[in-house]
Amino acid sequence: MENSLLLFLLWPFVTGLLLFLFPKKIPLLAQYSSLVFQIVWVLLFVWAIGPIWEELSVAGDGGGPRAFPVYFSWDWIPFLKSRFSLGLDGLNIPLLGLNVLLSLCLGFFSLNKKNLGPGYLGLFSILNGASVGSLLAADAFVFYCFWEFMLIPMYLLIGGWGSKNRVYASLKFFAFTMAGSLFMLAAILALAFQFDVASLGWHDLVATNFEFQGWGSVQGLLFLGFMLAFVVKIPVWPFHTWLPDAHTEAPTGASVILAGVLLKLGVYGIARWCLPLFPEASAAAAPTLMALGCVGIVMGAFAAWFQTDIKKMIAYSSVSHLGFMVLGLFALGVEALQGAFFQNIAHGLSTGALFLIFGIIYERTHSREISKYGGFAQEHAWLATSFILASMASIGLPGLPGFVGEFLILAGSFKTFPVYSLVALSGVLLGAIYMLGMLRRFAYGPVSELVKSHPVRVTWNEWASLVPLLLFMIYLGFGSQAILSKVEPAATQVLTYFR
Amino acid sequence: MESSFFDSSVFTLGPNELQALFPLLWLCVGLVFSTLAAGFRLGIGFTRVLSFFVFVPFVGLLAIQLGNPPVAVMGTALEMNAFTRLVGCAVGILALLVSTFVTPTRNGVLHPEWLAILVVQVLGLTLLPGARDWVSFFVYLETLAITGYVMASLDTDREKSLEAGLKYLLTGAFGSGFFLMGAALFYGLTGTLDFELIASALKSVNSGPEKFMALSAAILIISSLSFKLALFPLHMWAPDVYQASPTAMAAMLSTATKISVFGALAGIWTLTGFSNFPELKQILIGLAGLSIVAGSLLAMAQKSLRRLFAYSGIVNAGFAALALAAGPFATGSMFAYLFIYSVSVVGIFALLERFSTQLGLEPHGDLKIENLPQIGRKFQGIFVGIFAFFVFSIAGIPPLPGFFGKYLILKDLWIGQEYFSAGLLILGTLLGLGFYLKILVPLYMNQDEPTDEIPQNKRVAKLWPTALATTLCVLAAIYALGGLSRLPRWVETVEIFAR
Amino acid sequence: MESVGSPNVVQIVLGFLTLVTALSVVLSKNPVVSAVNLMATLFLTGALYIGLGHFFMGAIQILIYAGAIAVLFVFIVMLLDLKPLSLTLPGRAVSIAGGVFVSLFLGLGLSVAAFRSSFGNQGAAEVESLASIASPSVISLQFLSKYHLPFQVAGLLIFATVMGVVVLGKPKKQLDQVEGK
Amino acid sequence: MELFSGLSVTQFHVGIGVLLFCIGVSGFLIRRSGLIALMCLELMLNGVNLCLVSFSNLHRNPEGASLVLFIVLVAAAEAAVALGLFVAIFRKVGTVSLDDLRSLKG
Amino acid sequence: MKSEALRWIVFFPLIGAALNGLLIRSKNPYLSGAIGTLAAFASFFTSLIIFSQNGFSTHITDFLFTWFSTGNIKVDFALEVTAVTSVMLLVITGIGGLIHTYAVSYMSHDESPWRFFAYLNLFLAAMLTLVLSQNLVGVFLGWEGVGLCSYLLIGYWYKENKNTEAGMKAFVTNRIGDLGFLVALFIAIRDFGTLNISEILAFVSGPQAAALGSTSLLIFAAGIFWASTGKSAQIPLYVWLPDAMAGPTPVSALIHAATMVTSGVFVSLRLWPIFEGQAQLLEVILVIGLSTAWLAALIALTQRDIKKVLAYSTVSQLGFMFAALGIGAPVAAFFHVVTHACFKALLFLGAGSVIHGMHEKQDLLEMGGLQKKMPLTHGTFLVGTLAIIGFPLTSGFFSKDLILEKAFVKSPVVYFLLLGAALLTAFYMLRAYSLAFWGKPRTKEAEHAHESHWLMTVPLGILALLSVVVGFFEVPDILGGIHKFTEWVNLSWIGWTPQLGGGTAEAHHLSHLAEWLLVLFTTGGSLGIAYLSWKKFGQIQAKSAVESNPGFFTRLSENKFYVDEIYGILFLKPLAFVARTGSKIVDHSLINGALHGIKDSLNLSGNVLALFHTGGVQTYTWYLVFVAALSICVAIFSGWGVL
Repeated sequence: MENSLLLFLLWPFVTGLLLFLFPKKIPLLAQYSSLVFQIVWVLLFVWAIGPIWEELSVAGDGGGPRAFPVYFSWDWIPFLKSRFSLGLDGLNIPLLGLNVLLSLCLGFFSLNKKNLGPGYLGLFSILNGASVGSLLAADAFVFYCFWEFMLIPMYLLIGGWGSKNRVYASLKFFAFTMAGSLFMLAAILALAFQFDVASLGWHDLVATNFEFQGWGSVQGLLFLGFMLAFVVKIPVWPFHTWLPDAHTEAPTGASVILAGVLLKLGVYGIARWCLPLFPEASAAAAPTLMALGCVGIVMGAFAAWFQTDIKKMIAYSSVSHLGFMVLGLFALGVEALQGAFFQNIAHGLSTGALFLIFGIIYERTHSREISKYGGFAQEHAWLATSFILASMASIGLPGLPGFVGEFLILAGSFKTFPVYSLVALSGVLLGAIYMLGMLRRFAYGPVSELVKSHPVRVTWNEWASLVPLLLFMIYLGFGSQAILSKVEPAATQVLTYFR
Repeated sequence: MESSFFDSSVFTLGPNELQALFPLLWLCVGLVFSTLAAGFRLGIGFTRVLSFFVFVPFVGLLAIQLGNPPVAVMGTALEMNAFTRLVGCAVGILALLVSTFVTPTRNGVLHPEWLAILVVQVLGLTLLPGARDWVSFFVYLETLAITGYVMASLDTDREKSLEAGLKYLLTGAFGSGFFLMGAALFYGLTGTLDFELIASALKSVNSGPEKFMALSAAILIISSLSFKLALFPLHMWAPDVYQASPTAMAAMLSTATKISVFGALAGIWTLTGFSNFPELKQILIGLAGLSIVAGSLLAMAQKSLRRLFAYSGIVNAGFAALALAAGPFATGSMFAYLFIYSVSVVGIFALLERFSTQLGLEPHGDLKIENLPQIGRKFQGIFVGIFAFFVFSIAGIPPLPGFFGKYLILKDLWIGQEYFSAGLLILGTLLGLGFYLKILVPLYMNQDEPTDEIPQNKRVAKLWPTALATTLCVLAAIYALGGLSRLPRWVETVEIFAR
Repeated sequence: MESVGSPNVVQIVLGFLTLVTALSVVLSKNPVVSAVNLMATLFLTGALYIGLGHFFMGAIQILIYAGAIAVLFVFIVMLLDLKPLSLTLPGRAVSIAGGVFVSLFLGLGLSVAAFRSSFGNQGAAEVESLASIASPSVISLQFLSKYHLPFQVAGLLIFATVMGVVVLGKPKKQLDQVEGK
Repeated sequence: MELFSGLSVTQFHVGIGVLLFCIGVSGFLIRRSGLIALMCLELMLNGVNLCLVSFSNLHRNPEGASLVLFIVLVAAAEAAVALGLFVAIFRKVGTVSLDDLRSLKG
Repeated sequence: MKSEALRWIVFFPLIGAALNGLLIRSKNPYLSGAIGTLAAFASFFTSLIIFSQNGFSTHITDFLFTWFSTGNIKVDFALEVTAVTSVMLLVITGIGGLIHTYAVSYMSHDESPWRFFAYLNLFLAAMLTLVLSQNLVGVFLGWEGVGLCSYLLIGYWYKENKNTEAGMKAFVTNRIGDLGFLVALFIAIRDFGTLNISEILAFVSGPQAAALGSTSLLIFAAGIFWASTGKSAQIPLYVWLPDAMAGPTPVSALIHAATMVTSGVFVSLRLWPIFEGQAQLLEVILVIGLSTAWLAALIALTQRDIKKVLAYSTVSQLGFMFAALGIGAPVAAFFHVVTHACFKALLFLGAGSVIHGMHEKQDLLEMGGLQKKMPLTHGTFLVGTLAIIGFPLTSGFFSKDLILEKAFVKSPVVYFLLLGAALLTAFYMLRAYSLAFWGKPRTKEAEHAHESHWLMTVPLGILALLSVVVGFFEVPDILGGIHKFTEWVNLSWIGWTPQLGGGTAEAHHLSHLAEWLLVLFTTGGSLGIAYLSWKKFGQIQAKSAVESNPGFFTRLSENKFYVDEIYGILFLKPLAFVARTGSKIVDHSLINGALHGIKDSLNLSGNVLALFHTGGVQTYTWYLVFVAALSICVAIFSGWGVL
């Protein structure tokens, strides 16, 4: 268990560095090796979680909730009160799975692409390592290290392989996220050196009681410090403006990982760190954050409605959808929390698929203007069908996973904060408006000049990258219980801190 | 002293003292050889090898003595304690790194005297933190300063190098004048030039004209040393000097001087009782804050890379000054930070030299940001990656070495309850993104522009020194990172020094 | 000579002459005049040292400073054949005003610090005779004991300086001849 | 002379030293010629020396005098390097006016 | 009682959809059509078997798997058949099968018949899920699923923007309604603690419901009703249905006439015990049903597109059904659902046949005199027309009469209002019929019209037969008194007391004489109006005869009372304006503007600071003096209290 987990974490770093050394002249070599590495990584993932897979849906000792089990621990910098410890539970395993799946798909996607050389693949692999690291971390300092480190490969991926306005977008991404996380750094520092905590390990922190009497008090400030990092990453309105730019300019792979993994880390971070550590503050902040989530849902949808750029529209739809997750997190009920985590996976799959499909098209047409498209369904029926399927999943059509997530979130938050839930409902409607509006202009209608002049031949590897996502999407539409049952003990555990 | 090696009525030199002096004596031996090399006008390759011969044993000798108890050599002239030795090691390592990529000037000419001058400078740098009276302090300070003036203007073929040397000299000498006035005032106030005696005399100075005189003296000394450290607004010579001096020399001047002078200032702060006056601390924090903010802003406005890194150095000096102001307990962090920073900067300068060589610019040329796209296009490979490694490290992204340095300082500021300083540091890190990322943009983000072939086979032979230096810098940085586990010991040794 | 009590007439006159010559270093257009005035200042300072009873220091001052360094200045001024540069130019008014202003400011601060302090009343002066500190033997013994290490280092410093000056002063042609490849 | 009767010998000499220092500073700041700036530097050091000597006299302590000697030594070394630089620069640029040596800025 | 056969009712069409849509994708319309039709009929026969084996005495259930379950939300994927459901099943699969058959020929010239049949089968699967599901989330799954299929099928000919716009309008309008459904679901989760329909009904009748207060129940029922106004095209959300005629005609017949649009009535019926208790809500439903019936009928009077006439007729008839619900006569409403399904499907298919014969021309004014060219179509269309206007002994006669009778019992005012709508129906239906089949051919297409393929006419015949026969399941007492249908449907609510909804259980009966009078009055009025209409429109020879000088009312009616435009001005445009400018102002101007402001001011201040860096040594040193002097003076003077 220890070894497999550590190996699973280190593998992408090692292979990433290895990939840098591959010859630039023969991208194919790097691409295929990268694919092999990814496949091995998937196997490592299975190996790592296999032993505990069955236990996940079981509640903890004595029928109680299941605390975050730590499977690897190394006393790396004791004087910073930090242990390099990694844990696995229902909260992070689904996200890890999503990460592994997406990166495998992108491994296929990258094949035979001339411009995706060893540099790209290496950075990609390292990005995977960092995101997996922050998911696994059971120590605040370790978490922060991975969390921040993620920025570097992502920055370089957006900036190095993005489209025209990439420099602006990558800088904005980096500055925004780093500005947020520096507050978390301060909070971690305060945790370590201002309070009598044994270590920065999750269990020690959770066992510590921070006094809460308003926002100027200890717990309030610590909570705000952590939250700022997470709300920027999620991103919660009004910290969201980096996302449309980053998504728009990023290369396909980076967009997919950004939507599928990075944004989810914000949600995960809140559930893992903010809620259990600072329950009183979380409860006090819940109405505000839910309100922000609602504003995000509505404003994101509003903005998506009138975008002329397809990727930007999808990005704004992410803003809207992530508003749902914030709503779910702070409804502080097990249904809503479960919903938020399920929506994580669902949104990762659907938006990932959207970006992937559009990436395939964009590679041929080099245009993101909706107005230049039209009648794509006639040009490539399969791809258009996949696009429609992913869009439908995105707007929460029952039978596809987005519905289960949104439904649980809304139903759960309706129990505690009916008004917010009702406001958020408008997102369901607006989602249909902007998504279908885009589909109508993109896939239907007469075939446009652009589509006519750029025939799309989808290669086998692109299908290989897309089909697993679609299959998972369809499977999860009805097989939601497979994930929900694993998440439930962990989600319940988070809520035990709210007395 | 029963078994003194050299005994006379005038001074004594016990075996401990001799042993403590041994590394320095070795430097003198090295000076002899390097003078001979200069005299015989031996080529650059020979002097490089010679530099290894000089500095490697020097560092080694200091390193094996690290754990030895402190030795006062000849009374107050020099205290060889762990911190002095640490600084010596650091400076020696930097000198070694720098000598590996010393490059001939435009006409293939290099004054072979550089090694001799460098050796004398290392001597001064090593001695400075060990001085325990103003006389020795002044002599050591001038030793490193005057050799610095010569080093800055070593490229006598270029007007800019001479101009830089002259500016350095005039400003430096002017600063020395201030320093001396301060020392004189102390002398007048206390009747002694020994730190310890001054401190005990100052203990009774709490109010009245004496206090003002002590304050004035201290302010003169601090401002002149801040001048050496290039804190805003006393920084202005630094960008000029770092821009126009020979690359390797600029690397040495911008790093080693900081380590040594900061170490010395930390000593003065406690040993001469500066810490009795909270006003001085405020002045230092004020200067540090100005350096951080204004340095960042100025760095954003730069076009020349070396100027940019000079301003980055000003910002980083500000960070170190914050640690200094926090109190002696932060000295260890300050040292660790400065060392990691220095190694990274030397690596960056080596890479700049390499890049300008590859682009066919003149040696020691001033690489502009607008030249970088060509580098990115042509040489995107391991060295560009290492460049990014250094830049991100200085920017303070975990888990790169620079982050840990910064984190240590932050930690100490926090423990010392210097929240304002901690805020400044965080702000500075954020502002730093504004220019660090700007450097990477042209390197990584200009892929689609057409490439023009640059004949590089001719120059390959000359690239190995920078490659070697870079590699060594990476190793040193990673060693510093790996040496984190030893940091408590470093801190401990520094605390002995501070006592 | 008394070191405690008021300054005598000679000291006052010498002091003022020092200041006047120093001012004329700053204010004269012609660098040669400045250099000569500098020499005078250094000489007068030496006289002040002597007036304080520091004969050895006075001698060193006059011999080395006034005699060697200042002459070096005159020599260089002549060598470079510098033209007189007028002090005031329209564009420099601000910098001159700024320079004078901060100097006055600094002078004010330093003088206040110096004059308000009571170091004139410390008792050490009565205890030891002046000879015990001002004699060449005392000073040179310090160089051999307490300040031996700085003294040695200063030697290395001079050595490095010499090398540096050699490097700087070497004309380009000669360089090319020696090492040009 | 009554003006100075309130001052001790030390105070007077220290005063002269401080004033010399400040004259040097102002000269350094306002003169254009690099050589004269260098001379002003010597003035500053001279002012410091005067202070040190009078303090040494006051405290009956030889350390100040030792420092003066070191200062003289270092001033000489600095002057030597500076003059060497001036010669080199003059050979290249034809001037030692500090106003003309402004190619590095920003 | 459990039966695994139940799932196959859903699976057959699903398999058909998968075969057509994913695996075979045959361009041969007969192959694709055969798969689709077989799947539909397989479902039909499975339904029949279940119907015949079990009757309706018990609820048949089939548990498949747990869909999702957490906290107190537990959603199984489980099916359940009650009496209402089984009738609905037969309607859906039976009529669906016929329409599939019809479509084989109708779509034979299409480019991708496989896609059409895949969608159609998918629709069937969704619709069957809707009616079969044991819990409300499953119902919602079907609810949205049919919405999706409707969207896909309306926009089936997606090359034309008009069609896809209509599809999108349908989907979005339905989503507005669905929000109500979701709210109802949330209420059920929060207050009832279950989503299972039987459990909800049990809960509502139990003691906890009383403790809960009536608000929850009201909101729940209102939510469901709001959703129904969307799906079943009532005011205010009916606007999508006429546009939905952009889809192929079989789609209009199946989805937008026979099945999907009645699902609102169906769901209300399944949850009837809850509705029953909400008197105010029933009033609202009645008002809305009545107004819809009138408004749609008024608009239908002047429409020129044959499908539009039928579409508005559908809306109007749906209004009848909701009015019946509002009166408190669910069985009457449901009976009308069934009969309407038959004759409206017939009418649409007939219209499709006409359009087919007319080479895709839909304008009534361009037709004329088709009775000779298309005798079979004409005959069946006539049957459908008679059924819808309530010609004695057709199904429409019985079902409409049942509703009117209940209305009269409730209040004569309601009766007369409904009667008015029925008279309008007679007028516009005869107008359409006469314009299409009587008079002289007014265009070339009409002259060259031809009868359709037998695959189209056979279903027409069967439907015509059904349109007549179905009515006899529920015959008023005065005509013999058959109450089979009421008995069946009432079985759905066994265990629910008080027994309700049935036509026989009313508190006070009308006397036979009154009933006779009512029937005669209603029928006579309808037939009279129908005759007038036929006289007016039956002899029109040229297009221009109708087109000349429309009056105020005609113009209003032709333009659908400008409802779309009013909605646009009232809702859509303000919302779009807020969305567009709001997002622009907030995201672009405020947030990004502030960020760019910060960035620019940083850069600017950097450049300004650089100006201080003049390159002169004196400047550099000046700052040293300045800092030292300032610090010293500040330290000293502040220490002395001067500063």
